Amino acid sequence: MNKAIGKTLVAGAGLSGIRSALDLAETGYKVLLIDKSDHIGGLLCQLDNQFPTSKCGYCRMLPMFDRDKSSQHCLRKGLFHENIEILLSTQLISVEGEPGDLTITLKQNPSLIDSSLCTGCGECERVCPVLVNDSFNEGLTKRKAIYLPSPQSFSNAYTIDYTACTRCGECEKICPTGAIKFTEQDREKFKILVVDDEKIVRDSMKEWLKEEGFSVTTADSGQKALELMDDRSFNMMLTDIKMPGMDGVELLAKAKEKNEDLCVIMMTAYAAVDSAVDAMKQGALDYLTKPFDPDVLIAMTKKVYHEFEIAEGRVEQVDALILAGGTQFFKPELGKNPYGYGVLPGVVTGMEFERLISGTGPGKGKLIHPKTSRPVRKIAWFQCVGSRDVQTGAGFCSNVCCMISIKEAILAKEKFGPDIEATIFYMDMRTIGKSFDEYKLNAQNENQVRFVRARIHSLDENVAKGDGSLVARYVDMGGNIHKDDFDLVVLATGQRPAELMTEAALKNSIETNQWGFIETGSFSMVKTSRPGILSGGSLSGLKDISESVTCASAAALEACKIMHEAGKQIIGAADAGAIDADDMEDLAVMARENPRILTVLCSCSSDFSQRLDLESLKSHLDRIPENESVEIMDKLCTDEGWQTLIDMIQKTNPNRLVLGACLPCIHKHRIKELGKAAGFHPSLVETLDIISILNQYPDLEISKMTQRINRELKILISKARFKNPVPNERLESNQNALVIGGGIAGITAALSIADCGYHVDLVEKNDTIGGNLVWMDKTVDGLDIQEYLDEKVRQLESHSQVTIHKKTSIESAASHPGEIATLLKKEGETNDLGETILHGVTILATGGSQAPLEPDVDDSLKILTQKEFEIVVQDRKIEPEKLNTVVMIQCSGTRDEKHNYCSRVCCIRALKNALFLKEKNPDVQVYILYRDMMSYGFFEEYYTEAKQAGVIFFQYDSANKPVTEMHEDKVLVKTFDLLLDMPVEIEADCVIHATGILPDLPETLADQYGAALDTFHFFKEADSKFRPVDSMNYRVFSCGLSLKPCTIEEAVATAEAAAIRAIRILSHERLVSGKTVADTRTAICSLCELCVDTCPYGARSVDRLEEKIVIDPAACQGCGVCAAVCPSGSAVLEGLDMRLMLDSIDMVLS
Amino acid sequence: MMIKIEHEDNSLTKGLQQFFKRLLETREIDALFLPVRLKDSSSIMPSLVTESVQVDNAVPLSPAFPLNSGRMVSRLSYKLSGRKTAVLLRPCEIRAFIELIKLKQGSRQELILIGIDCPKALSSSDYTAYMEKDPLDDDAYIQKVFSENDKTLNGFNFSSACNTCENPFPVNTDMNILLHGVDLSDGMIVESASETGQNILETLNMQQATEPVKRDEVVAQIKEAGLKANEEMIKDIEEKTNSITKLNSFLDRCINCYNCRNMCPVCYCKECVFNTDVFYHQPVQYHQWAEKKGAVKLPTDTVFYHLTRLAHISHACVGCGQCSNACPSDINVFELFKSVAQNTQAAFEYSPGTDENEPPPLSVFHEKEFEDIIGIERE
Amino acid sequence: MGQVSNERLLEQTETVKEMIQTCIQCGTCTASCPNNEFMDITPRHMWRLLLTDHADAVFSSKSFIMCSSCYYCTLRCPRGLELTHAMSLLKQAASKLKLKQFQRSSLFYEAFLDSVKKHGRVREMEFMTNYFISMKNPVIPFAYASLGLKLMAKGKVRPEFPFGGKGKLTALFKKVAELEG
Amino acid sequence: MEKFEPVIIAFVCNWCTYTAADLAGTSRLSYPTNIRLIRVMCTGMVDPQYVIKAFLEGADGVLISGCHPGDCHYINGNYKARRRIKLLKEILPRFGIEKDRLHLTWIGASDGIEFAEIMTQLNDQIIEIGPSQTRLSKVI
Repeated sequence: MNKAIGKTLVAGAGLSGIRSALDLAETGYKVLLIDKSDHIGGLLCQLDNQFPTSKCGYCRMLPMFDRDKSSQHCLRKGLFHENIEILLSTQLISVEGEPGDLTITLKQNPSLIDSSLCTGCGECERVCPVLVNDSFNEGLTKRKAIYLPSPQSFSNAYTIDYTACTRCGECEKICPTGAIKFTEQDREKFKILVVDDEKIVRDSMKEWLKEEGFSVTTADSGQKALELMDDRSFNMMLTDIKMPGMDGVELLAKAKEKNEDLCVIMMTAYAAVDSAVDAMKQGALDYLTKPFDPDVLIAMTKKVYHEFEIAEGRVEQVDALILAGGTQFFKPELGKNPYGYGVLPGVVTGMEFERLISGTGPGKGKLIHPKTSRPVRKIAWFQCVGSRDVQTGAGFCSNVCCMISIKEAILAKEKFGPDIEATIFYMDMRTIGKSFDEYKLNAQNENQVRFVRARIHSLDENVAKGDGSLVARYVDMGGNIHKDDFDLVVLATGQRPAELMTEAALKNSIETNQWGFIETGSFSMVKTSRPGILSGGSLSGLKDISESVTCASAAALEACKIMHEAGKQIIGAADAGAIDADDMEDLAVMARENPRILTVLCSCSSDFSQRLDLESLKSHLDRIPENESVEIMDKLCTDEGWQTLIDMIQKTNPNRLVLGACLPCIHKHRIKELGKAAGFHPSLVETLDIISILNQYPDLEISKMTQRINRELKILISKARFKNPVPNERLESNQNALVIGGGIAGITAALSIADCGYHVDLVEKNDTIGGNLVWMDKTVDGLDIQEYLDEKVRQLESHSQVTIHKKTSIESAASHPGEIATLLKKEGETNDLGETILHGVTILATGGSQAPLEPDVDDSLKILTQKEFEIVVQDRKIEPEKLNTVVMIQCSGTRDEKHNYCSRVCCIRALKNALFLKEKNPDVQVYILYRDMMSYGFFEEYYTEAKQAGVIFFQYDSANKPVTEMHEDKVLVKTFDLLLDMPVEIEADCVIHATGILPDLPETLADQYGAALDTFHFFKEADSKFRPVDSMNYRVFSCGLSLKPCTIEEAVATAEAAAIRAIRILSHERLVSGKTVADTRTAICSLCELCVDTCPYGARSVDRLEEKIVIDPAACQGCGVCAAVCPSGSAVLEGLDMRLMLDSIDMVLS
Repeated sequence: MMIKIEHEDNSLTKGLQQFFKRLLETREIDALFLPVRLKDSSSIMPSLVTESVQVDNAVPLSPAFPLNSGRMVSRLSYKLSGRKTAVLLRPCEIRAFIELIKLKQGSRQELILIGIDCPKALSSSDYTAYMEKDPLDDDAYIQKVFSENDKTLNGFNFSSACNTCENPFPVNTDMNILLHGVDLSDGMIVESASETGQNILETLNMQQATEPVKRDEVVAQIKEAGLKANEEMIKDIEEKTNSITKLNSFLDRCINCYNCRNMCPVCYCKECVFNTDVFYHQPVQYHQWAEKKGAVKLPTDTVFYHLTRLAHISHACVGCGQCSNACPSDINVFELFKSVAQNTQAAFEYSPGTDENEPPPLSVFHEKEFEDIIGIERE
Repeated sequence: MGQVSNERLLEQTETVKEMIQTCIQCGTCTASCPNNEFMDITPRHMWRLLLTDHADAVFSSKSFIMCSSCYYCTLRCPRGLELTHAMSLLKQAASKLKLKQFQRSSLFYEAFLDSVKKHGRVREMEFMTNYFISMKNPVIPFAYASLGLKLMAKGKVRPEFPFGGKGKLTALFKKVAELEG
Repeated sequence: MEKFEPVIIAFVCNWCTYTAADLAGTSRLSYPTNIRLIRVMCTGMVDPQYVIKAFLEGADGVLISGCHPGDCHYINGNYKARRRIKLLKEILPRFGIEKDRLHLTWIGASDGIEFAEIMTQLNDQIIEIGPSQTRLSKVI
């Protein structure tokens, strides 16, 4: 039976949307990826570098095997994948149905530009009279209403800003390919009713709106308006509120009764704004305050019109929906705006600063003051702008701003020289990731970034100086007031829910938290309140890249589960591009044939011939012996043109094709079709986008341009000449998984994989499973951990696809391309050889534990670790009711020389325990001694709660750590109050140390599977940002505490992420390599193993029995370093081998 | 520890032979690998010896250096044989072998490396001529070469490599036979250089020796002389090849026979890339080159080949001079190589053959290094 | 302090402590405060003292008395704490406890309000005279002499008694007294 | 005399510098047309032989350009490239091919302007150095 292919809709094509989409597409499901904006890539397109490396690595998200199915270039240029359909300028309207059967309505902006015709020549942009703020540069520069969506976009096609466009038609007139088509008459169809008792208002509004091409009718009273509405229908009504007789609000109600879809905009004097707001609650769309600027009216009208235009929805049937709409940033100009954003010169948001320093930004790679254009030397970053500030309605922390600011400061220093003075003003430095603390220390010590613990109250211009510099007044920890001058102040603006997404969520009854962020279920970072709808990335709260990517993958896993449970199929990688036996034979024949190249040049309706001497080009290329034929054709982009080409191919019977044309007709999918039509592999078609080169050099003389194109074509001909027609390699791949570790991460990973239909062996060294969860009672949110664990264990133990090996350890493991063999060893069984498991992927979920207290002297329950405390309280060995004073010491043995990382969970745990104690015994005095309170994200609420409950916090300095002394039955804690500048002594009944988390991943174990450990002995990610659960060995993953310190919820998310990363391999019987892939010529190989050592992916290994180098073609990414390191040429990069390279060099130099 | 090898029948050579026989008889080793005068021949070739009696033909110290045995030892050791072999190598042969170990072409596991103060060598062509014209006997040669530091022998030239060698002393071995600074009338000294070496020397039960007092001084003198000669040689060769035009003329007799690379001990490739299909050009290619330049010499890619070889292994050049020895056109490839090797080795602070744990410079990298070469600022 | 125990002070400041419990010691109040330079301890320091039950230290400082109720701190506090109100509660506590070191300010306020109560607006000369009398210190008026003359020269303080307003505020004062219990 | 137009080959990596070159293209930033780009997957795959070949076949200048340290798609290919270029810079000048004819740069995906600038500067620089000997004398 032919079952349907699973399909998921991913709403939001930023970082996390791309991750979810790719994970599913790689697994073999269909994905519809939509985004409301005009380009994909989201926020990251605007950032050149990201923390915690100050580097990029976005491209590392791309598929690793079957690479030819997707684009292989910088993601800022765009993305395509055979299994992903991308719809831009598209929004989600509604969702109906159940998981596995969702009906989703979308609305898409009408496209006035036919992207298949647009050559990106830029003429339209030149003539466009409208200049608006360029949102890509955060408004720091201007752009036209017709523009290129993002500077690096792969497609050169222009797009139109519908709200800014005046429909003057200049672009339509000038477009040389006729790609722009306005449907101007449509505005006439848009009927507007203006209701006002003042004639002058009515008339002038009518005039303004008519000028824009709308149909306008006026009425002088509500009664009249209603009468008119009986006659005909209107799309929009503008009504005054204060009118004699029926007032605007009443009219609104009555009009809505007649026409529910009518858009109503209220007009009112400033004093009566309240009633306008009330009217909005009754269904008015918006309001205008009188007197208003015609431009405001027009803009608002256009917005409504635009909605009207795109109201026609597209309906999609999918199995699951992933919401990945990301986040928005707080707008500092709203509210009290104490920092004078938009008022004072040189106050910018973090995003604006990113644009200021970007190579594609307004400074063109140089840092200049956005207002005065003077060079910038002193820069300050203000943290918590719109976060941790109830004055802006933000009782939460935004998670990543501290790190973003550190990165920006480092980048400013690195890019623009050490003369830049960077100061970061902060409250708590929330370096909550594994390597974040180290990053901060490096910024401080190596980059000389100044960190000042102070909150700036407001900002003033230094009027005395008169150079636009800003002065910030702050108080240091010692109470001294300082006034510092800055050229530029960067506001680290906090998170706000993504508007459209929240709207969509509310409309579709998806629960949000008190601030409007999507609420996810208990112990899940991705499940929303509505089954079948998942939240990826930052939608449920701002996340750093690694966490966004993790959640995106976790969301993909849930979608995968839904599709599997709904019985949906995947497109097997091996079947999709399947080449049957006959084809294989043809290809084999072709491989032995001499190349016969057909070179086709498009004259593009004589456009090219004006700039190029096509005939001389033809005669040059004709001299290349393998060039069977060089043809000049016209308008390849049209269907007729394309047919001529196919005819020509059939006539000349070439086995290679080189195509010189413009971008639209060399789009990948057409080439694919062509390959099929002509009977050869698409990779044997080489294409040159001539128009881009012509566009780049508008003034180059014909002879030079011809030369240039000649050279470019010759390189391609050279490539075609040496292309290997043999199809991509297929590697048989084992479809079982091995999960090592039976903690919550291991359990989740195993269950997730098993739920998607693959067999899992789970190995646990102890005789119980559950790991750390066994000793935990409740989360800070009050969730019952035992109940959760019991349910998971029950599911695991009863799962038909899971085999559990308790009291078992890993004896040894050996990897072969496509399969890993692991020898198990059961505790107590000494003589027998253990069981060998063959598997395709390994998930290292070996966990971690709370660091012991050093030295652990006390057994009187006076000095405890957090874990010990929680256990003794559960056992009632300590009764909270009997305690008078409890002291908690944070960062006890972490964030120091020995364990230089933040363990992330201890502050939350301390807050949980403090609140627990206060709940059980309101009289107990709890003191928390901390360095930086890491109550990140929405956990900030618990910090506030603890304070409200009367918990007293003492901040201490890492140089001056608290000490404890046993005094009979009390513990004396000595610390120093930094603010009061005095020593403090507390007599406590009990002292609880937050000792941090130690990973439990033996180096030998990691090593056996080709994974590595980082400097902190956690699992080393292939890329800490973009591949956060992968190792460099593409078959090995990690999750939970062996990966990084994390909460239960986060551990579950990493496990789900690891699961989908594994499933995308397990779902294929055979993995397909890329066309550009390493190979070895064994006959001339000396087995020096230089290639083995140099391969970053471990794709090469030595087969000791066969005495040869073997390559895992799926692991190989085609970088070619192996070929460069091999002196004999036995290591080769198929597709870009030395013959081809040397020939290309010859070609460009001839 | 140090032991003494005494004269046997008033002969140093026989004394050495005796030492090797004892070594073979200890059962610590199964075979010896050392230069042996072939039966009924004047040729001295490295040979694998298992019979004690065969040691009588061994010439451990001779002016003949037909090939760098580092290569041969790699053949003996790239896989396990189940036999233990003691190999006697010249310092440059040891260096070559150490480089080959790094490239997984050999292993020390079953070897006892015995080094020797280098007895120098004549170039292969001079050696043939020398042998025809009243050569010195083996002992006399030793006496002469270790007492004088001449550049010639009976009017024949020691090879350029030997005359410009700044390091004719063994390192990285299990034991070394020392002659420089040793009173040869009293015999020679064997010093242990590793634990294995020491154990073996102990089982030999031979007379202990003391450190030769003058050795350091002599070693320093020889090194200095070598350095000076090397400097002059490099100045000279640089002058001869400091432009592409000059390099063209320097190599104009090259017939692309690839003997230099075949005999190079560190050119470890089974097959040189220049012998593969990459350089088996299409006929039309030759025409195209000819059309471009007016004429093209065949075989082509001569300078390309030499420059590539410099790029591939100059960092590993041990300065044995076998490339020049092997050249049928008498091109002094060695001098060309050494002059470049000096630069490349200095650039990576790499000294080939001295430490088998030092990775080849192009197989490793550091995140922060050579930052001065990044960018287009003029140097 | 001497006259009032820390415990008693703590009782009096219980409400203030509760008000500022969620303070995160960011220092915005201090940096905002235009009178900070006249304070012996910073506002942040003072809140910290209160939180850590050092009420005695709070009342041995005069910082809160220096508060001129400009409301900057309240406006800018990220925790949304009503700091200005907290300041005035401290002033009230000081007055209620009749702490000697705040006597001058308490009497100053009382004299001011008395004048307002009586006339519906302040009569500077009467108010100052009453204040001096209540201080029972003959030296004090001299300290104000030069300031007084300056103000008089600028017409800010008039020797004559302005008319009007008498008794109109009585109801208001009555209500306040009622509210305050 | 005809103005010297140098022949320059630039090996650019597919991920960063090629993106920058593309960006320069779409941003209409022209750079000298005599610079010939050869796209490679990674600078780490640039065999020293390619550079030698380019010079011997008459290139006046060779540029290798890839991702900034840490940005390499293949993690560390650019570091490996740096060692190879260092090696060539030790060998080639010895034979009269000036050090300044061979360059290695890091040009990130967003550095379209920098790309065009570097190309222009490089061209000027090579013009200043003059034609390569290999163009004047036929290499055997």
